[in-house]
Amino acid sequence: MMMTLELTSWLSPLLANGDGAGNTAWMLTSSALVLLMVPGLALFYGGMVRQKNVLTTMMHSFVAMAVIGVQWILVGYAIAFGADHFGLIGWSSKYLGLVGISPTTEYHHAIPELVFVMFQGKFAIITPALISGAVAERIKFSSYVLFIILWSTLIYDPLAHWVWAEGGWLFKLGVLDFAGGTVVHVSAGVSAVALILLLGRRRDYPDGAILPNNLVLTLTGAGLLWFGWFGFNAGSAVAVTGEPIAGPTAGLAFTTTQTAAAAAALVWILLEWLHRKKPTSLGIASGIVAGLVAVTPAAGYVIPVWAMVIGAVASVLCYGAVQMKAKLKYDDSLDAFGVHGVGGAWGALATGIFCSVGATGLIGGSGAQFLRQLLGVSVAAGFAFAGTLVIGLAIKLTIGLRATEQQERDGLDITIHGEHGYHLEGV
Amino acid sequence: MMMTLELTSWLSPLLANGDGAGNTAWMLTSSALVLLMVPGLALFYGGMVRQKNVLTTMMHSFVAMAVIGVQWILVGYAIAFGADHFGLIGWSSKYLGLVGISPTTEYHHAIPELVFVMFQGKFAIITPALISGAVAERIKFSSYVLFIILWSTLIYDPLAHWVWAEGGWLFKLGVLDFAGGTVVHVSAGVSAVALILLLGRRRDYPDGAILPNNLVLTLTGAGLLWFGWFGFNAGSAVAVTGEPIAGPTAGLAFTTTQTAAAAAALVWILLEWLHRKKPTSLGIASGIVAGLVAVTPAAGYVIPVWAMVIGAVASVLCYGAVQMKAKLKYDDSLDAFGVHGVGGAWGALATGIFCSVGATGLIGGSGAQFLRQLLGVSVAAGFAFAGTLVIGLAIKLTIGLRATEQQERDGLDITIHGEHGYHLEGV
Amino acid sequence: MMMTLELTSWLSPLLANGDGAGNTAWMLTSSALVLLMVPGLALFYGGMVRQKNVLTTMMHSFVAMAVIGVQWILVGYAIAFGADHFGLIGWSSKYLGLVGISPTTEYHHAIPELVFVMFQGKFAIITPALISGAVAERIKFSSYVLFIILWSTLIYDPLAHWVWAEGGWLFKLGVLDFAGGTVVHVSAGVSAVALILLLGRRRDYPDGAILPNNLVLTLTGAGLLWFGWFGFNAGSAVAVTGEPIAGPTAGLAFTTTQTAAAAAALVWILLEWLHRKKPTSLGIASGIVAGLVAVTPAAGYVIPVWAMVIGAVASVLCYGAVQMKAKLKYDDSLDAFGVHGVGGAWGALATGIFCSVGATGLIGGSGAQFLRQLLGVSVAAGFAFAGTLVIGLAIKLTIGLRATEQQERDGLDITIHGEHGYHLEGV
Amino acid sequence: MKLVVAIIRPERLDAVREALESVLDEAGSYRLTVQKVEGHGRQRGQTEYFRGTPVQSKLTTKVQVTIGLNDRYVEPAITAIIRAARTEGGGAVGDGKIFVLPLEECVRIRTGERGGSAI
Amino acid sequence: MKLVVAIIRPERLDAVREALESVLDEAGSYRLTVQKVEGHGRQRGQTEYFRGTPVQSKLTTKVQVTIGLNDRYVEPAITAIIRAARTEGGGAVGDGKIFVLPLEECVRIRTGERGGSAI
Amino acid sequence: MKLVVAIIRPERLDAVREALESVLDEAGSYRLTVQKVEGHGRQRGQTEYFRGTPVQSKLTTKVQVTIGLNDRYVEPAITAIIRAARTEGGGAVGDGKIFVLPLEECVRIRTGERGGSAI
Ligand SMILES: Nc1ncnc2c1ncn2[C@@H]1O[C@H](COP(=O)(O)OP(=O)(O)O)[C@@H](O)[C@H]1O
Ligand SMILES: Nc1ncnc2c1ncn2[C@@H]1O[C@H](COP(=O)(O)OP(=O)(O)O)[C@@H](O)[C@H]1O
Ligand SMILES: Nc1ncnc2c1ncn2[C@@H]1O[C@H](COP(=O)(O)OP(=O)(O)O)[C@@H](O)[C@H]1O
Repeated sequence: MMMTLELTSWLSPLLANGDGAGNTAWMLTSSALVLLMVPGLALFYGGMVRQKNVLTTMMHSFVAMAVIGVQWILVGYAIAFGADHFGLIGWSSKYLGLVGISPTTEYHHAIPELVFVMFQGKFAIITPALISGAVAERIKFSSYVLFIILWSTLIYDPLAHWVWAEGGWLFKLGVLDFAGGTVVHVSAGVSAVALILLLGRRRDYPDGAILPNNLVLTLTGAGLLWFGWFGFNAGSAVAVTGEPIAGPTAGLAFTTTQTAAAAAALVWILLEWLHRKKPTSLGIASGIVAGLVAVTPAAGYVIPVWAMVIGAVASVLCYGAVQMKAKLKYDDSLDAFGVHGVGGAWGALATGIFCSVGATGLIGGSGAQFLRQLLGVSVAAGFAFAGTLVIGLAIKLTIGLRATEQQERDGLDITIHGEHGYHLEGV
Repeated sequence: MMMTLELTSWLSPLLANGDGAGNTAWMLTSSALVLLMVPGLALFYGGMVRQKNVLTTMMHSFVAMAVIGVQWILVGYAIAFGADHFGLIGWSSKYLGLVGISPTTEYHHAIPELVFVMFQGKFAIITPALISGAVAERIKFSSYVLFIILWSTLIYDPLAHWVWAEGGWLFKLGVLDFAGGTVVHVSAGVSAVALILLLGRRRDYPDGAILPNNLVLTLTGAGLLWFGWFGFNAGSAVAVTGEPIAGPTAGLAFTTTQTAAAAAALVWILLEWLHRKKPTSLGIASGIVAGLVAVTPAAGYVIPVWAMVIGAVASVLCYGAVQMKAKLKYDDSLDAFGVHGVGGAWGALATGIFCSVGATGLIGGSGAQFLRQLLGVSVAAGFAFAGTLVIGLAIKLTIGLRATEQQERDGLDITIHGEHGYHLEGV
Repeated sequence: MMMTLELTSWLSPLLANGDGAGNTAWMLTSSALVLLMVPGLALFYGGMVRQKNVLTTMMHSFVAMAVIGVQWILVGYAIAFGADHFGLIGWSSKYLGLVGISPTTEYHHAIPELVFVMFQGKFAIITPALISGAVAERIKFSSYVLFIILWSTLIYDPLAHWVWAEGGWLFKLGVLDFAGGTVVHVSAGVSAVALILLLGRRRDYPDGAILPNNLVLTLTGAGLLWFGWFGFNAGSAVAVTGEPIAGPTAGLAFTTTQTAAAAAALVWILLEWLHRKKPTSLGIASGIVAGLVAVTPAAGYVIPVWAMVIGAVASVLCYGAVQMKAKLKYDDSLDAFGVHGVGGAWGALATGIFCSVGATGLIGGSGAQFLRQLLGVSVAAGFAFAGTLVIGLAIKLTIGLRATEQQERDGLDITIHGEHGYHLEGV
Repeated sequence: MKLVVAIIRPERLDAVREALESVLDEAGSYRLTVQKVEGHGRQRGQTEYFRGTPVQSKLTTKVQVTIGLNDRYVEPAITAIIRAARTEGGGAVGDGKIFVLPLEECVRIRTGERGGSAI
Repeated sequence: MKLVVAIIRPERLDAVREALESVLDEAGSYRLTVQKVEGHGRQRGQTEYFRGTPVQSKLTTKVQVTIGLNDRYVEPAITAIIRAARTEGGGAVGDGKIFVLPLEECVRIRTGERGGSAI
Repeated sequence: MKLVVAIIRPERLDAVREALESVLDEAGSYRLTVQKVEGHGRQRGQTEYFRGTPVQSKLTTKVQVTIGLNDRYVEPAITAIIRAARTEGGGAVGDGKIFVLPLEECVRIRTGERGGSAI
């Protein structure tokens, strides 16, 4: 039963030289890699909470794959990448349920559009899941699910349009965000703060001895995140036209990703060593993530040594932010703001400082890009913060945001999900 | 020490346009992804059993990588994809040990044949491992190993020939199975039932409180399965000629895979919510797998919205089937039939309903494909069931199928393998 | 903000046919896969130690990603692949910090050079991490970090130059090492022995009952290693010029990798079955790794059936070597020598026996290649052993190599890193 | 001297500890040992779900608090434990039990002290 | 009142529980507490293998069953435990041990009841 | 007969076992039961770090050794435990405690033997 598709459109000018399959191969791989980041995040976060909440914490990531997975196909892509309206919002009804996209429809004459839909869809999935770290161990599961549906539709999708769609107003102003420093990390990190304001602290924070149930999971998650991030960043070369996707820009983004993560991991444990004489495994995992976050907006625009600096500074800033939390006693359970908010903002600004490939930053003697980046960060932060407050408040006043006192005490796993993470006793 | 290979055959007409490397890149990636599904399955299953059987359950998957890994090279590929004999069996002695396949031998003028051998070999590995879920916590390890060797050689390899080899009789009748709904999932699910009939229930089932030792593993496994399944399904575009492999069909299959998994995961936990008020992590993991199973035969033939429906319905059917088990009190330990048998059969039939790319289904107004699909499911189910009964009975009557009463009670890990999964006590 | 890069050099003769994107896609994927091996190794090793040392053991691998990740960019690549000096050492100051490599600089007219830098960099990361298995549960963390920086710079980078750089003296003599049998495994395995001599045994070895804390981790790690190894070996086709990288040689290397791993895993548990009547999960994991190690130097030079033999024999030799350890009572905690040293040496020699693709070995009637391989193994072993002794001694005499008696007794996790791997008690 | 062994709900441990502290903490004599146990009483175990099927373990997780006391502290300790461990609103099945055992000797390992002053 | 502490093979727990139920279950008085312990006796620990090398832990996993009883139930309980915990065919090393301790007081936390009726 | 219950540092378990062996191992009478407990005493728990913030658990991990003994072995056992469990240099907070309880009956499950010979 051989299938014969109409290939005319496929053999478009650029692809006639044969990069089509190579580009598509890399974008399929990248999309799969970004999907894997979600279980990676589940492990990263799941390992840090107490045993009684390990499953609900992991489900925060997994359920994003389910609900945003569906939302993106139904309306998300249409809002983010549909025809532009005033630079503010996208919408093409042919994108509803993707019914107007045939398998042979192309994106940028480079890959099937469906592959681009998938690649972008994984970003939409992981972003709200990042927020969950801030509200772990106390948010009600149903409220969380409702929250991410609204947040994705009302905050993420428009923001992605502004920054990444060709008609988006920030895009047109020249704000650079290679793979999501503002769209993904700043928005998630700042939204985390807004939610924390509405939710309050865990009953045992900061007095109780809250210790991670399984740091092996956290390390494993960090490893999967690093691995998947190569798809996240190097796959974002898809936005660069005029060269093969699996080409120079992807290679550069891959390199800066690796470099920043390594430098950040190293610096984080050095800081711990100086500060507490204990280089920790949670520290190396945190440094990895901080470095990856910070290089995300810059990945295709900076050279490897600057990426190293971006990663190193990211660890200093994020480590500092986390120490502030202990001082200010707000309860960002797993430091979604401290790592993603701070790291993402730094990375976005650093792009304006260090960029030299395809754009010129402060080190190249031009301040314009830096100002654009500042604008991008401010807009993303302001929009995400205000929007999250509104959505969060609406949920709080209707179905409530927080688990009951008893659920929190006995653990959300057994009380909300009817399960325990582990049954490891022989008895 | 440069190597110079004969490149003439490589630069065949289709590849002259340069898709060769791109296609091969994607197929290498896909093959690696499918291999990763096996450890993924080991984690998925391993997390669900009791602590005393976690290793033996994981080894059921790992040992399939070892023995079927060898069997496929020696004879499996020759039986499945060797020269056709009467539509019933393949055989080419040059495929024995792959000695007749040089590195430059091509498959479909698109990729090196060795890559195709590898891709298909991973399917052969994972299929018997799927069955192991049904017999977990009581089958004797040596019997299991013998069983999968025989089952693979006598059931899987011929079935793969019938459905996927160009001379196979089901292939020629036009039965569609994009990536293994009948060959992989129906055959495994139905064989599970046959084995259960021979094995009987676990001593503690259904009265004892059998609880999963580590649902974190199960979630992680589900994540790896989802990731790997992109290779499973989108790699199966290799069978579509006349376009690049890493092209439209792969993009479509990737999209439907994602979509079905997301929808199924969502529906499964909604069902649990309605039924028991507890959306569980095992539920989300199960829904993911049910959706992936169901979309497997349809992946390259249906559009994304229908894939969503296929996934959603799969969860309803599989969830229902699992509830039946509790009623009928047969002991399919980890629901190999409930998920793979039911989901695979539904997916194969759904292909006949919803297909519109490269074939026309019921929704396109033609019932012929649906009838072909019904034939495919029936044949696969009947053949696998009968064959498994025969093989299982032969083993039962010779070396026996079941672990001893004492091994089952004390755990197969320590009694058969001389190991414990965990030593987590400080003492 | 579209980026337009200079594409002239990219469209070089070979790539004009369009394999560029496909090659790059595969090399990006391979590089990511090799990076994933490091967390895989962390799990593989981490599962085998006692609970009190699980984190420090995993950190041995993770910290290699951090420090060698930085070192490779700064100087490592310049030493290994910089301009050759007398066949003994590489050095190009433009490679310092990679500043002289633009995103469009090509490697072998096939892929961006940055991608090659990344691919090779992952090899540099994992190699010292392999050694850590030998010194687990007793080495001081800071000494370990210092050790791997020195070892990588003084041993690994020169050795990689000798064997893999086009001017390297062993390369010019025709020593074959497809993906690192001598450079990676022999050097790591032999260095392990040298370090053990300096460190001595763990206080509880061999009398205490040292049992692995979590074999699920070890199995998972073995699975990730197998998966990642496809990048390690099939990505090494990058060194073969004159054909697409994602082409015949990659396909062959992929196949031999799979085949050897499967055969070795099978043989290892058969040996255990014969020897102890217990086929173990640690055994299947060990066999997988032994097979992968042994086929590494041979992957692109032998046909699949010989790869199967190489894997099978590797298990026999490694299993034997491990039994010797129990006799000789030296304390190679996790058998870095027994598996990597022995397996790597066997693989390198086996390449000289079985090679038939691009070179002729003993089975082809020519002994020359075997002698070259013998030379390669001897040089790598001698150089790594002597060099490690010197570096290790220098560290021992300055900051010391070993954790204190009390740290070792109470566990390195809590005493050095201030963490416990698990907090799984409800209390 | 007595050895008081209380089997309580895990979530009450902190409250019990505080209650004991308030009646005992004189001259640093507040010491206790805690362990996780599984109880089988009138209370049913928690219900978990396996793909929609309820699974109820026969045992419920409890915490056992052991505390060696001089005689005059026994009654205050019992009262404190009851106060802190009993479910609000008159107690509920599963609240637990206190056992008092005679203690013949007590030795402080650090100093070798014996008897009441070593407790 | 007595506190009966039985150290048994883990795999015998269910049988012991059933045996105790049959002799004790009057007026809902069947209650017990279970915990995992490591035993060191004449029995050797299980042999595990690490790449072909046998590793024998000195300790074997046991289960400790603790049950507070009124005096007249002590003998029936001991007999029941012996019956259920002993290996078929005359017992085997590792079957375990029963200790009987005097119990001075017993308090039901839920109600504050004391003594025999609180057990 | 007595039941000696010693709460010690986990890292001292091996030493205590050896010390007990040397005083008790006559006629195979060296048997004991070990379990992990959490201690709350004057000793503070270990400090762990969570991204630079110190977290101190209130409880410290201890090991409880339980051993049933005939009367004449009690004193040698206590001395042996003290010797092996005490921190070098005069003991340190956290070294632990030994409780001695009266034991009314002891039954060997394997044989049904009772009393001193069953210990
Ligand atoms: N007689 C007893 N012997 C041993 N343990 C007991 C006894 N009575 C109660 N327990 C322990 O206390 C826990 C709580 O008992 P609970 O069901 O509340 O008893 P009650 O109904 O008498 O209040 C039980 O799960 C068990 O662990
Ligand atoms: N005197 C004792 N003190 C403490 N525990 C004991 C004692 N005797 C036996 N045990 C416990 O009972 C378990 C089983 O003992 P076992 O070897 O069967 O004893 P016996 O040889 O006397 O039947 C031991 O592992 C230990 O946990
Ligand atoms: N009176 C007691 N009751 C119960 N447990 C005790 C008591 N005294 C000590 N312990 C146990 O012994 C452990 C060590 O106590 P430690 O702080 O060394 O006591 P001391 O200061 O009296 O030497 C404690 O953590 C606790 O588990």
